[in-house]
Amino acid sequence: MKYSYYPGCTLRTKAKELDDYARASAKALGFELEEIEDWQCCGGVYPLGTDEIANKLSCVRALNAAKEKGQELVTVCSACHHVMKRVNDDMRNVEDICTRANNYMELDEPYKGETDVLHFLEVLRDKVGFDELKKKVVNPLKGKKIGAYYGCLLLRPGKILAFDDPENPKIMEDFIRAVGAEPVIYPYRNECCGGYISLKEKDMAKSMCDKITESAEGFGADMLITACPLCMYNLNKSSVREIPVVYFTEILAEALGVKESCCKEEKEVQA
Amino acid sequence: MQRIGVFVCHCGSNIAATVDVAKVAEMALMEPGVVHAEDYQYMCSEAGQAKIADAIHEKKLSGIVVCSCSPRMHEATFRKAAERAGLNPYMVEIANIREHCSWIHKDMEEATKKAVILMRAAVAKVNLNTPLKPGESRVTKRALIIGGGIAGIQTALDIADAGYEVDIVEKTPSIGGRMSQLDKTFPTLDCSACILTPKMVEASAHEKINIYTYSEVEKVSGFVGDFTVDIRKKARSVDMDKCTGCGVCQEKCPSKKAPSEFNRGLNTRSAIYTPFAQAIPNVPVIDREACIKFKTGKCGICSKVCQAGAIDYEQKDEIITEKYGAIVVATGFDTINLDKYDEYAYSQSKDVITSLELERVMNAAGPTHGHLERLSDGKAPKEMVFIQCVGSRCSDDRGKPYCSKICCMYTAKHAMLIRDKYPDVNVTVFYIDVRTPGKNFDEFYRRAVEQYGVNYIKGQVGKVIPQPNGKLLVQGSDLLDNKQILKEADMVVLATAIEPNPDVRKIATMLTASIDTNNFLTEAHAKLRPVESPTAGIFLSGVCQGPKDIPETVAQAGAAAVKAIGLLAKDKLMTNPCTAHSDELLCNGCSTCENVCPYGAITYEDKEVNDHGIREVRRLAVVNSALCQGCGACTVACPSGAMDLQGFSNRQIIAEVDAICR
Amino acid sequence: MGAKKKQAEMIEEISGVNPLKCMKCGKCSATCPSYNEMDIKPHQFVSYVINEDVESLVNSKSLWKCLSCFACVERCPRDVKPGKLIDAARQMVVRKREQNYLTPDEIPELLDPELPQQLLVSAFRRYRR
Amino acid sequence: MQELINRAKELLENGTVARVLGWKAGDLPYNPEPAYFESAESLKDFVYNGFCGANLSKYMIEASKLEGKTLVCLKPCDTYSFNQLIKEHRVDREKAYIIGVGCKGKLDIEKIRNQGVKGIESIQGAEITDAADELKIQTIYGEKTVAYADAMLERCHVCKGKEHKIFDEEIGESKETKDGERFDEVSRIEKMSPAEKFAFFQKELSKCIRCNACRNVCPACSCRKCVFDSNKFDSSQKANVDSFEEKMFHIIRAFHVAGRCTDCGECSRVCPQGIPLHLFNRKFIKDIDELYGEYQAGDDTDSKAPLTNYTFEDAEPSIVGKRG
Amino acid sequence: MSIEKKEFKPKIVAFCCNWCSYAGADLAGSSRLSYPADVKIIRVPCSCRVNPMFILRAFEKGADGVIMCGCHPGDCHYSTGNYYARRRMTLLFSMLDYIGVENGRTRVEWVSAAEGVKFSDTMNSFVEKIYSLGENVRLGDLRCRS
Repeated sequence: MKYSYYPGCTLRTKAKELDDYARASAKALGFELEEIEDWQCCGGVYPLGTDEIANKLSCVRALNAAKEKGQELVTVCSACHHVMKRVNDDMRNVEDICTRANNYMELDEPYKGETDVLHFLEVLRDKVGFDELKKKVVNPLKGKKIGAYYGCLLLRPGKILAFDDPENPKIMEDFIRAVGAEPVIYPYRNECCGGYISLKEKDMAKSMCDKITESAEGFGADMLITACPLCMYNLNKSSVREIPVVYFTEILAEALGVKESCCKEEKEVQA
Repeated sequence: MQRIGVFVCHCGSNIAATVDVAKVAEMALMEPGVVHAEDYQYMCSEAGQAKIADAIHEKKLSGIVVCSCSPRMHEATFRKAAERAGLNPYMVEIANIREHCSWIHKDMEEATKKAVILMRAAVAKVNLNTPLKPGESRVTKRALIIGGGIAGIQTALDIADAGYEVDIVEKTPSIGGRMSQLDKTFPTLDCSACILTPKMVEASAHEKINIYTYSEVEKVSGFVGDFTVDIRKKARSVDMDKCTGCGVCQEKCPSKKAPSEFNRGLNTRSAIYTPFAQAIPNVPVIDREACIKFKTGKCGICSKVCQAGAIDYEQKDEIITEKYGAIVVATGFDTINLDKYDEYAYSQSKDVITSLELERVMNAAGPTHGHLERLSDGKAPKEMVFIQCVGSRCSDDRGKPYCSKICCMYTAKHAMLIRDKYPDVNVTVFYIDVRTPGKNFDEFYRRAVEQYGVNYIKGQVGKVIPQPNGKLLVQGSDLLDNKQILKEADMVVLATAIEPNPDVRKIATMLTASIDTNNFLTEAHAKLRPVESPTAGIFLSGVCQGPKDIPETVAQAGAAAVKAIGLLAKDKLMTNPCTAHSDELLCNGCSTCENVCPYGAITYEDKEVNDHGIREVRRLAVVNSALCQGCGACTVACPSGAMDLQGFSNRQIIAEVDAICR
Repeated sequence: MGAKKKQAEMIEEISGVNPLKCMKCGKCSATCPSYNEMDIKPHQFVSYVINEDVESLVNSKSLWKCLSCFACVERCPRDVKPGKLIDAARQMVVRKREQNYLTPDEIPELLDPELPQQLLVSAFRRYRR
Repeated sequence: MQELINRAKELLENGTVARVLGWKAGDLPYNPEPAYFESAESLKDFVYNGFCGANLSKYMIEASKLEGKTLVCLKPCDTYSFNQLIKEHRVDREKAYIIGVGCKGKLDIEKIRNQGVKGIESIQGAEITDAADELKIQTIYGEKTVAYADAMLERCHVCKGKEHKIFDEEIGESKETKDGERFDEVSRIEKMSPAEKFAFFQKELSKCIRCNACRNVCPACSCRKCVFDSNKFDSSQKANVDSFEEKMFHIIRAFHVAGRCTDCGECSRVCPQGIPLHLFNRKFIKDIDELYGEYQAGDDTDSKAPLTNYTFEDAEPSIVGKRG
Repeated sequence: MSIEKKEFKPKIVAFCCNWCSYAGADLAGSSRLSYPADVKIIRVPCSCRVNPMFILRAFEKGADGVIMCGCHPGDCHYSTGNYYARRRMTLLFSMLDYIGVENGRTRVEWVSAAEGVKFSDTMNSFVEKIYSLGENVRLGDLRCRS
């Protein structure tokens, strides 16, 4: 199975490991992530104004590239996923945006939201299947108590992202179970980490992340997993707590036994 | 040529303020066939009706057009007036210049123009009207009540007391409904069981009332006065006649893990069970999904311990077919599913419960034997938070757009009862508005605040956050203080929206009763016919029609009973004369109409006809006007145009089209 | 049409929000993680638009404290979307020349080695034209 | 042809049938006309050739009222109409003895004329048993040849098949003639703009002289009295040139036969003005096939017709706009 | 825009079934939910009473749009009427589209007795559509006698 893949800018640089582990895991699970050519940054946040078109075009390009290949489009970064799905929803359901975007794009055939956007976790749940994943785990993370940190971007608005129940999600918990660890459910897992506010309002972000980590630790989590580089940054940077935060792809790679090979390649490249 | 009189109603200022009524009357005189036109303040008043009668006599009118409100409102009034004056009532047509014109248009010129056109269409139609005579049909003097809650029980008692046979069909093993699950009732704090149980007993003992519990309506055919209904009596696995209700079987049943429906799943029951101690009939049923005997073939303990030999594992569903003259729907409500509202942590914490669950917790026969305690650890709570409007007044698809009406009052009741019984428990209520219209209702709510010290905070709750220490952190708004509040609570109670019983849509479809987007049955008129469905012979009782509390439900149940009695008291009904009719000379005998008739009202016969001198036997469609309901499906299906509908004939409708497009 | 009315209408147009749908339940304010940092509270946004006092809204601190976390949007029972309303106000500010909340010269001091690009691009899009 | 005549003789003589519904020669070589033959001797006038295109099913409505059985010659496509008439109780199966005659396509004299053939005296190669691919035409200007396929009726190029759906016996070989797609022309019109569509049909329908030939020949238009001739719809104001009936005749007629029309093509064949009337019927058939599943009227005698049937999941009428 | 509207006053015929849609229109009226006066309602017992002839008649007489409203599928007062109506109207509208009457001029909408808001919304959007399409091709000219 081949998917079009949109890594996004942060996965190229600061969150390289999120990307590397994702690719290695995909390989181990028997599907391929085919990177879209010449993709451009999604912008990090979805432009909320109903009159914004230009800011959505980079996404439309990527979506259309996937359409032309007849593939579903997979993202790993929460932010890219959020922006991509919402732009796609606009192309499907908002006639005005669709028309105007297509006027800019001058495609052979107008893009009308034909591509399905999938988060890597959705691929695991809906395509691979967590039961299937469980069978492929060679290195179950036994005894680890892991808290899933969803944040906002994966879940909300629930109707458009249609990712999971925005108030009581379970996809990451199911994932944690599949890789052999024990999920810790804590109430702040879908609360905001502060997002981009941490650029100018460090204290605000810090107090938010404090609440999150405190709650997770209170319920007994040894570590947190996330799909978002910015959540990772905020949680790591701002929190007074010592709880480690890792990308979900890292524990996936570890459970599948491909983590070492990943790092090796990386080292080779660096060397 | 008809001699038509046109009567334009001002409806006070309802029509006259936007439609130049005099002009409409003036224009009417220019229409073919119109020999008289006038306008008057209130055409439906006695004086207005007298004007119509006078004109019929003086001008020898053969047809009448009343330009007024909707025909659904006063068509019957004007038809009766015409009949009294000696005119066939079906020579009256209404031009709806109120609901379809004056009330929705602002510009006088525009509205008047439209009113004139609507008048013209009605005149064009009346020109082609012919006198019609209704037929007669018989009335079966027996009523069916669907649903055995307080609404159904009350309606049944009232109808039975008037001397008519009544059958109640109840889906669950016992009558009693939601009210039997309640602990106390507002605004007088009566014990619910104390006032309900006597009614249940009375219903079961009444010689005119027959109760089918654990049964469902399966099929309905026929029409007002003459419905035929199939009732499925589900296999109870217990012989109703033999069982003595001793209860030993329930005690001995080894399968005790089925969630108790009656206690809202807060505890469990045995596989053979009666829902509650005062159940009527006091005969258990075997839940075949939970029963070990049915699952594995082994066990059979209940059969062994039953001294009466009432257990019957072989029992099968039974279909009973019965005829009824009237049907009352009393299917009640349930609380909505809270899966989509998990910001309140309902599925994440046992200590977040719905109000109906709290009723069970407070009830002596409930899962905690009436002690207020946390369901997670059995500890007594110190801080209780109530959240109002959970799923009510919600315009997105998570909840319901309407106000559930009962929540403000029962929350005040709960708060008061808790403060009364457990003075050391603090009670906080987060509300959007406190709605207390009703006799002694606001006084009741004020007592909760003033006498019992319940803390009411205006603002909604955003999230309920379970804490590692087992407490619940409630994050809400205090809009009057302009603060975000974080309140630690031991228990949170959600005033969950109510919705009509999910089965009601299926039932409405069987009854061809209209139903709205929220699954509430539609009344024939919101104000004037609030307990009748637009479908003749179907009456509405209780929450199936809209949210209401117990006093309102009982009042409506009585009203529905009176309407049903009014129908059953008649020996014969006049049938709608607007039925289909086939022109023998045009009929091809092709059977197309027969295929689309939903009532089986069309049959084919070989008949001799005289077609302009040619005598021959032809296969012809014959309409049974007692069965025909006048939908008109056949008229369009008929390729030769032989089939036509009286009162809505092809020529009449085409005349209307022409008048509008003129 | 008055300038004030025009501004209010512009907010409604950019956001696609009809403020009249609000029933003033306060669930947005009960939900907002930035509530304490805001001078105008989320449930009040609609009133400012209805009362055509967009000026106060665009000058408020709240504009720069909203995280666009969509919790208010998700939980609003009336589909009002206060988060979109405040973003529209923000757009009205940053779309004006020289009104960016974030200028390139302040960036270097805000940076640190681990800071992900995502943060910068997000902030740029929310704070700048 | 001789085989057909011999068999008809036999059935008449042994009393199986009381009469034979067939053809006799017309005044020109290309216009044979339907005729009854009640004795073996009269069969000497019986003809059957490529110009015998008319669908004899409709004649069986009247024939069903006569004493005894009537032998009728039906082509494969005519048998659909006969089935449909049985379904509608218009013909009596017991009163018919159906000989399914083979078909190698029926001829259209206009097609021949359009190839510049004038002054026709005789035509060879149109006989049913003759497998000739060419027609030899004697004209006052000498002999001309026209390929058989080029002289065929439009309907034969999109033939439904050469299987008789109902018959007592079959005589004569058939030959596949289908070389086109039935709905191509409909699809072409569907792609036009509203103005183009209107202009197209306005041009075609303006040729109509209301001779009623289409209606009279149509086996589905078998009403005792046509709605256009009754006053049930105020549609019979013959005097009024501007009347509803005049304008809407063909659309209404097409709707009346929708789901019942077998697409026998007689309407277009008989139209003296050459209006492609089958385009209306085929539009309905195409929509029915696409929206409610393939349906061929006359395939059987008991299935429910599309317009007297429904499913809960039927497409909403808005689909018309969405299909583009 | 307003000038344009003055010039073109469309004729719009709405067929409403007695049990649901006519009642829905009444509710729109009693709730004072306005829609343009161009719409004129004809009451029929059921959507299945609407003969395609009526609609063709309306267009031939110069209607610019025809809308038919009935009970929601499954809720028909006569159980099945609207299912037949749905097929008839689908085929008729398709035919009208085929002969050049834009599909926007014909519509079927299911409106229950409780949906006053939907009724008025539907009429508003339908009238708006008719305005955008402008005057109808006169079906009366479909067959001209020159």
